[in-house]
Amino acid sequence: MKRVAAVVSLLSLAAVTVTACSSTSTGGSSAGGGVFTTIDGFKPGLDVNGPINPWNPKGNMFQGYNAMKLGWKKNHLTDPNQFYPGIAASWEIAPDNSSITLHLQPNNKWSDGTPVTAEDVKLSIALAYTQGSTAFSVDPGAAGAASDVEIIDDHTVKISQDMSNPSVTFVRGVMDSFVVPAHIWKDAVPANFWDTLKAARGEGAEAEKARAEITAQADKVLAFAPAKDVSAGPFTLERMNPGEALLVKNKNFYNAANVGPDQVKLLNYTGNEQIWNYLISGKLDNAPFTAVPADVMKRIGQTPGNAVVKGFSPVSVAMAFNQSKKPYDNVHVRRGLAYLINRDEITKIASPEGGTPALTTTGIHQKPAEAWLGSELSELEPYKLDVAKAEKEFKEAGLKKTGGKWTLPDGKPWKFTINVPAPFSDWVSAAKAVTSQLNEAGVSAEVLTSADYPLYLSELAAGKYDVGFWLVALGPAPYNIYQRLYGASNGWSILGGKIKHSAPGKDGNWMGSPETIDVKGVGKVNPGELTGKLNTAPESEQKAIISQLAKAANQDLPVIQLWDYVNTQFINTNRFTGFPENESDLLRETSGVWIQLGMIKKK
Amino acid sequence: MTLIGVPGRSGVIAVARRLAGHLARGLVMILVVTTISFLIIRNIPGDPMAAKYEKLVEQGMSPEAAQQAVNVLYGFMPTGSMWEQYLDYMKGLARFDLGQSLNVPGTGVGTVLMSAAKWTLIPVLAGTLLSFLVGIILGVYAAIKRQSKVGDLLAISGSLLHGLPQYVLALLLAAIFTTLIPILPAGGTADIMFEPGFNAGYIGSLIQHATLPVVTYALSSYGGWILAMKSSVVTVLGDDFILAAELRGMKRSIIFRYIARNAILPLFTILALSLGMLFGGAIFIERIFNYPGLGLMLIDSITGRDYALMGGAFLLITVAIIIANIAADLLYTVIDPRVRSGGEAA
Amino acid sequence: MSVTSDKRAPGVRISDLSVVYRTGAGELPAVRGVDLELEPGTITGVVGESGSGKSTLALSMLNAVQPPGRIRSGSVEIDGLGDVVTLGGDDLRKTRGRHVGYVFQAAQNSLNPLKTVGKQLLDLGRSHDVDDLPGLVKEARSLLDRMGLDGARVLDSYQHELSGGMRQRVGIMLALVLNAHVVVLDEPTTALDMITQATILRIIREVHEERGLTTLVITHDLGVVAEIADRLAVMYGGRLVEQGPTREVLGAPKHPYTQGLLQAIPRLVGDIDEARALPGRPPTLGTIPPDGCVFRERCAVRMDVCETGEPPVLTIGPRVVACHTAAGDGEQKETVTTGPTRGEEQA
Amino acid sequence: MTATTIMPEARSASATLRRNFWRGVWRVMKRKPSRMAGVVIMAGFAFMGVFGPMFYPEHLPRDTSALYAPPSWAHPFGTDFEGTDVLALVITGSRYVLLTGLVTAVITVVLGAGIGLFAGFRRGRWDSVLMRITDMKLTIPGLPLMLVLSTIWKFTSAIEMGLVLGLLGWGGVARAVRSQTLSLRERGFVEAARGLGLSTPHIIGRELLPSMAPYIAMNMLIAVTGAVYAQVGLFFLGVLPFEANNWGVMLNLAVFGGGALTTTAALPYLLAPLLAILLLTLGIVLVVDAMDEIFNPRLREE
Repeated sequence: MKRVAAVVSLLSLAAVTVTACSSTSTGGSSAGGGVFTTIDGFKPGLDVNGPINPWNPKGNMFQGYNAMKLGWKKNHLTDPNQFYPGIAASWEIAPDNSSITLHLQPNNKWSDGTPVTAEDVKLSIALAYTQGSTAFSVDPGAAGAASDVEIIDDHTVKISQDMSNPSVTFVRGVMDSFVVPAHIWKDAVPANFWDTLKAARGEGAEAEKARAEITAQADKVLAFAPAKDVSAGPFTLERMNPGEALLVKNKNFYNAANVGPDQVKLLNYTGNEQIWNYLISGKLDNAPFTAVPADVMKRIGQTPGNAVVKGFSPVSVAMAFNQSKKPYDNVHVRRGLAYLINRDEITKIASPEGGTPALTTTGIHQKPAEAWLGSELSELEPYKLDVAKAEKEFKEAGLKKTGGKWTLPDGKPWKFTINVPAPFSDWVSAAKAVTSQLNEAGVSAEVLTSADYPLYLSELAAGKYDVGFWLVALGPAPYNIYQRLYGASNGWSILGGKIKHSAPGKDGNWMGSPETIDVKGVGKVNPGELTGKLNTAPESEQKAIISQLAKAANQDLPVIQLWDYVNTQFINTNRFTGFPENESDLLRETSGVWIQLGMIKKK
Repeated sequence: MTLIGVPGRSGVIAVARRLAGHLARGLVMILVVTTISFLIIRNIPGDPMAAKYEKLVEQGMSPEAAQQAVNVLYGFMPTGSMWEQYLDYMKGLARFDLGQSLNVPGTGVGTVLMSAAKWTLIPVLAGTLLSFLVGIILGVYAAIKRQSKVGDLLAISGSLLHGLPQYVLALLLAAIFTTLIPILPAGGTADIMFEPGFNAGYIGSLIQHATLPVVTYALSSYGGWILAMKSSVVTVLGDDFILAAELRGMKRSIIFRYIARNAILPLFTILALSLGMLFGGAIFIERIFNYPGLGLMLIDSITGRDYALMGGAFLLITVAIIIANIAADLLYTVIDPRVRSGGEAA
Repeated sequence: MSVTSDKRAPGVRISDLSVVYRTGAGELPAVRGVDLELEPGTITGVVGESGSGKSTLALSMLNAVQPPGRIRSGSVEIDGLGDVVTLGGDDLRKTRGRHVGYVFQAAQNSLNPLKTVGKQLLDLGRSHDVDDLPGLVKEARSLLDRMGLDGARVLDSYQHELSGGMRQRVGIMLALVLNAHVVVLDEPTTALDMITQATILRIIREVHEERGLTTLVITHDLGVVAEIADRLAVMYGGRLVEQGPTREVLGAPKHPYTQGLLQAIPRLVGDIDEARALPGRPPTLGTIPPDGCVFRERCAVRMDVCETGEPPVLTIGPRVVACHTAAGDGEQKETVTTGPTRGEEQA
Repeated sequence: MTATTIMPEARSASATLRRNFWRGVWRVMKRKPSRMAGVVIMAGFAFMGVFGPMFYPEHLPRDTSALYAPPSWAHPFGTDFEGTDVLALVITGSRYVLLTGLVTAVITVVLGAGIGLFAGFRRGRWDSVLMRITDMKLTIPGLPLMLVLSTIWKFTSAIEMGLVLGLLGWGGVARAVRSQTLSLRERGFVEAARGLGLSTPHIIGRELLPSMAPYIAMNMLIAVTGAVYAQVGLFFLGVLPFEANNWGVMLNLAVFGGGALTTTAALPYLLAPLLAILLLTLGIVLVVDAMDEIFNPRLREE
């Protein structure tokens, strides 16, 4: 009996503590500026073991909250070089992109009271070199790398581009750099770093050795774990557990007066379904892009305060062909398939809330495509569902229809096998819907999944699949957009400023497009070379190149674009206001950036 | 006269010899299992860097930033021939160095394992002990009432729960308590708003978060205990000494104790073994309830191709099972006088 | 020994005892209409093959027939106790051990393997409300010593540390330590080697005399009975087919079954071929014929009447035999005519 | 009881024994209606696995205007993400699931019983080597190993899947059969049979195996469920190749694609395969319960 009583009292204790828990947490949020609850989309699976280190993929530095960059990229449709201020308050870009001069926030201090100076920026750049960023790279072939870092004064830094191999993305590469406190991190790189870097710029064995010396620092920098978070961001990390991280306001932040919330709570997630649950319970003040099924969307909308903000996300998903495999080497087969696939239906089934059906295949997301191509866009073949056209294309390719089934020209059965990674349920359902549509049209089709994404990508790259899902249109930098179609995966790579083409099946060329395409109304083009040019071409020329590439992609169909992603974000206006509107250029930055810019206010 | 069974000197020597034998066999086993798992793990195909990159850009990170985030990991990828890697790995093991994690670069595998292990151990231990207690009590009842409807029902429900896979239970519980009647949290370990430590709020939050995993684990293992205990009791009931005790006019309470102690003996072994298995056993529960234990970590390590971490996890599971086997045997030695004196277990 | 005669050995009268087992095919009799008297201070031996019901009979002495069996009718009267069959609950429990001691077959594990003999002795003492536990231990030790064991050491041992012979002596000790005067020994020497067998039998005989017991020995071994029993009862198919003073029965068996048994024993002197096994197999619970003589299937002198008529139970002086062939030999105690099935005779 | 059935001289009575056996089976079944239900359920699943897919076209029809439709007469368990009838998916998917289970069970039992018998029969060095291997297999964690293996191998067919599960799963049966063999040996059967001049294959095939057959049969049933769970679980975790009508794939897509644990729309899609597993388990549990009583005289005494 005594034991039973003990158990009962234990249980009641648990009940009391549970109620206590809910009361304290609501009590906490009503005081001061409140707790802003969100998740970090870049960090699924918070890890208590992660160091307080922005370069570490599991580091407990969260962009916009306690991890600061020089500037925050605007989500512009076509211009990659627009930013909101971060550590840098303002900047001047040389007209030829040869240099950028940064002016740091004048009154910015680290959370421990030390001022943020040009020295911090310089050391952070040294650290970036060890990790190999786009602007700060010791790789001799890298385009758009910095050649010099110069401290003009305590709050001014000038960074120049190596103009022997320039890139339009140089400025973006610079601004996209993390800044950490030099007084904490100074031991992470050797004192003679800049001398070594100078040596690394040269040629020959000496330079080789210097480069090796710098990259050898990578592991050490990555594992560097300050004991305590010293941040120049609006928040500092207070504590974490395997489920959540708690950040508190940094009084020394330059814009601290305008920072709304007192605390930020980052929830952990390992799968989307968790985010859905958080959203339905109304816990989250903001959730970055999350794929959501239709019914879940409805439920989320029913929770008081929940709202959806949609914006442009420069990602599209496409079905990519391996043209080394028959019959996909034949453009008519690819076109025929494009005519048979009902993209509206696919999108409705697989990504009703996170995507819009691609109007056609250009290799560019619909939104920037309008900006880049203008009226030309409407002239492209839209590949609307059209069984008659499909049959015509198939016949042109020599396929035969017997007993309601399409067969290969030699009469052998044709099995359309589409590969997707098993963990991506939206891709899996899309692939399944594609095969259902094709089966109905007499193309015998099936879905094959790979156990996980790494396996999928390595097998895709090894040319093991006929057809697979592939992300395209990664903007806004135009080179990034087209290197997904006519880049390394299709045989073209840039080495030391020169374009090189590898034959299908070699050096990761699994798409195997022909090297030149005779584009109607343009003539013979080498799409890979055109893509490479996008890296260096001035803005004025870019438009023309993109137009040619869009036509080539639309005619030759190395991929069939299925849907364009929509950056669907969730906000809850019960506790805070000031969220970005639809199509805001801040939607691809974390809510930490919105907060530090002073937008988010307690209601 | 001493009536208390203290192992004699010869008993201690026998135990020591047993232990030495176990340890030697255990070491060989560890060596073999490690080698096999090394070979399998290092042959997993896949490109974790590409996967990471694609995921980040899909998530909305710019291609440049994603590329940078991926580049940093190359330093942690194993290099050299398989044989060199193997030697390195074994050398590391000999120094109790499991290598560095790729998922959490720069962090020792041991640290990652330990921090995940605690979230598996606590709930699974609680679940196992809970189900063990309830299971053996109801098991005795089911054995005594085995000719009645109640006993039948207990046995059938036990078999059903024992037979059902954990994920079915977990999904059902999750559907009920997080979807239909959302009264319990769907993931995590504790609300971060509570200062970790020995305060009511934090512990309450811990209990709240652990409820579903613990209950699922307890339900799914309870069936096994009730069945095992029932059959053990039925076996003991048929033993001659029980009839003998009855014919000597022993009190019911004493006979009951005879039955209970003899019947529970084999279950202790199973308990020890199942505690050893717990390190590898909660994958589904942790995946469904997003509980950050070893199972979830293992899945992450596989999808992230974190070879060192995978190897460490396999090693941990193996070592735990071996230790549990040894513990079970030693436990037997302590509680079963037949083994204690060097004889064979019945 | 000081305890020898604080009570006179009681007599035991088993009358009309029937025990049935419930099976899928209905209730089957394991013991049918058994009458047997154990005179005070004697050793009675019950002999039979396996399945003859002798163990069931032994358990009936303590009203301990295990389910699915039950005593359907009859009584077991013990002097000073009354009818054991009517006892229940705590009265029955206290009778067991305190008044009637039961010794298990030597090969069986009648001790809790997890406890020392001494601890089980204490459990026994507590079960029977013995106040003087040290006295009980002393008594047990002296009993064991008496049986040629190191009492102190044995009490400190677990079952698995004891040999078969030692276990058997421990069993005897536990049956006697509470001063029971009726003792039932179920196959006391089975599975023991010859020398130990002889020792155990000697001990049984001696202790029986010293303590003034009334003893029932159940065995399949005629040799055992010949050696120690004053009276002998032969069971077959759940019935007592013959009983009487050991010497007389063995010297001049009247029942064909007893005769067969004796012929089957190879003798040390004489031709081995003279030993003739009984043909056929003993009946099991399910194959005991419901009507007529249970032994007729294997009987060399079977008559037509054996098929249908229950053999008459004849008392011839100190002997009793149930056989149609013996019908002319003596006074018929009870005649049961054709047709009575399973225990209707009790009605 | 088992002892008498394998004694050589008893074989003359084997026909009667067999008849008695079936009568016993019938009695055991009759005593609890639940056991009949178990047999009916099992038969139902077997029927579904063998004939189920024949009732449906190769490509199940879909209705894209009714995605995740709620249960109705036309769709008792609603529809899936592309408007296909969930019940049709469960029925057509049963073949793969059950076939895998069967293949696994056969391999588990053949390998397990073979190795167990051999080890127990030969004893000595063979025994210790085989048991070491068995121990090792039992030490390597099964599910994590399967997770890793699924990235190396592609289990495209049910038979392949069953093969791997079987090869991974024989350890427990081997151990159990070995200890049974040893205990039969201890009881002197082997020596007795040897004494009668019977050959080793005869002793194993005619004496040991039959006495263990019921035990092995029960293990086989349990192996079927084990295999069904393992593969459905792996499909659920999403590491196996896609089959739209696989129960595990349905669970996976319901939870991770349809949000069945979040909202109710995809709940029928989740519950249908769960229910199928639940029913299958119940059927097997009830049948095993009956078998237990048929073959285990101790439980039968009543």
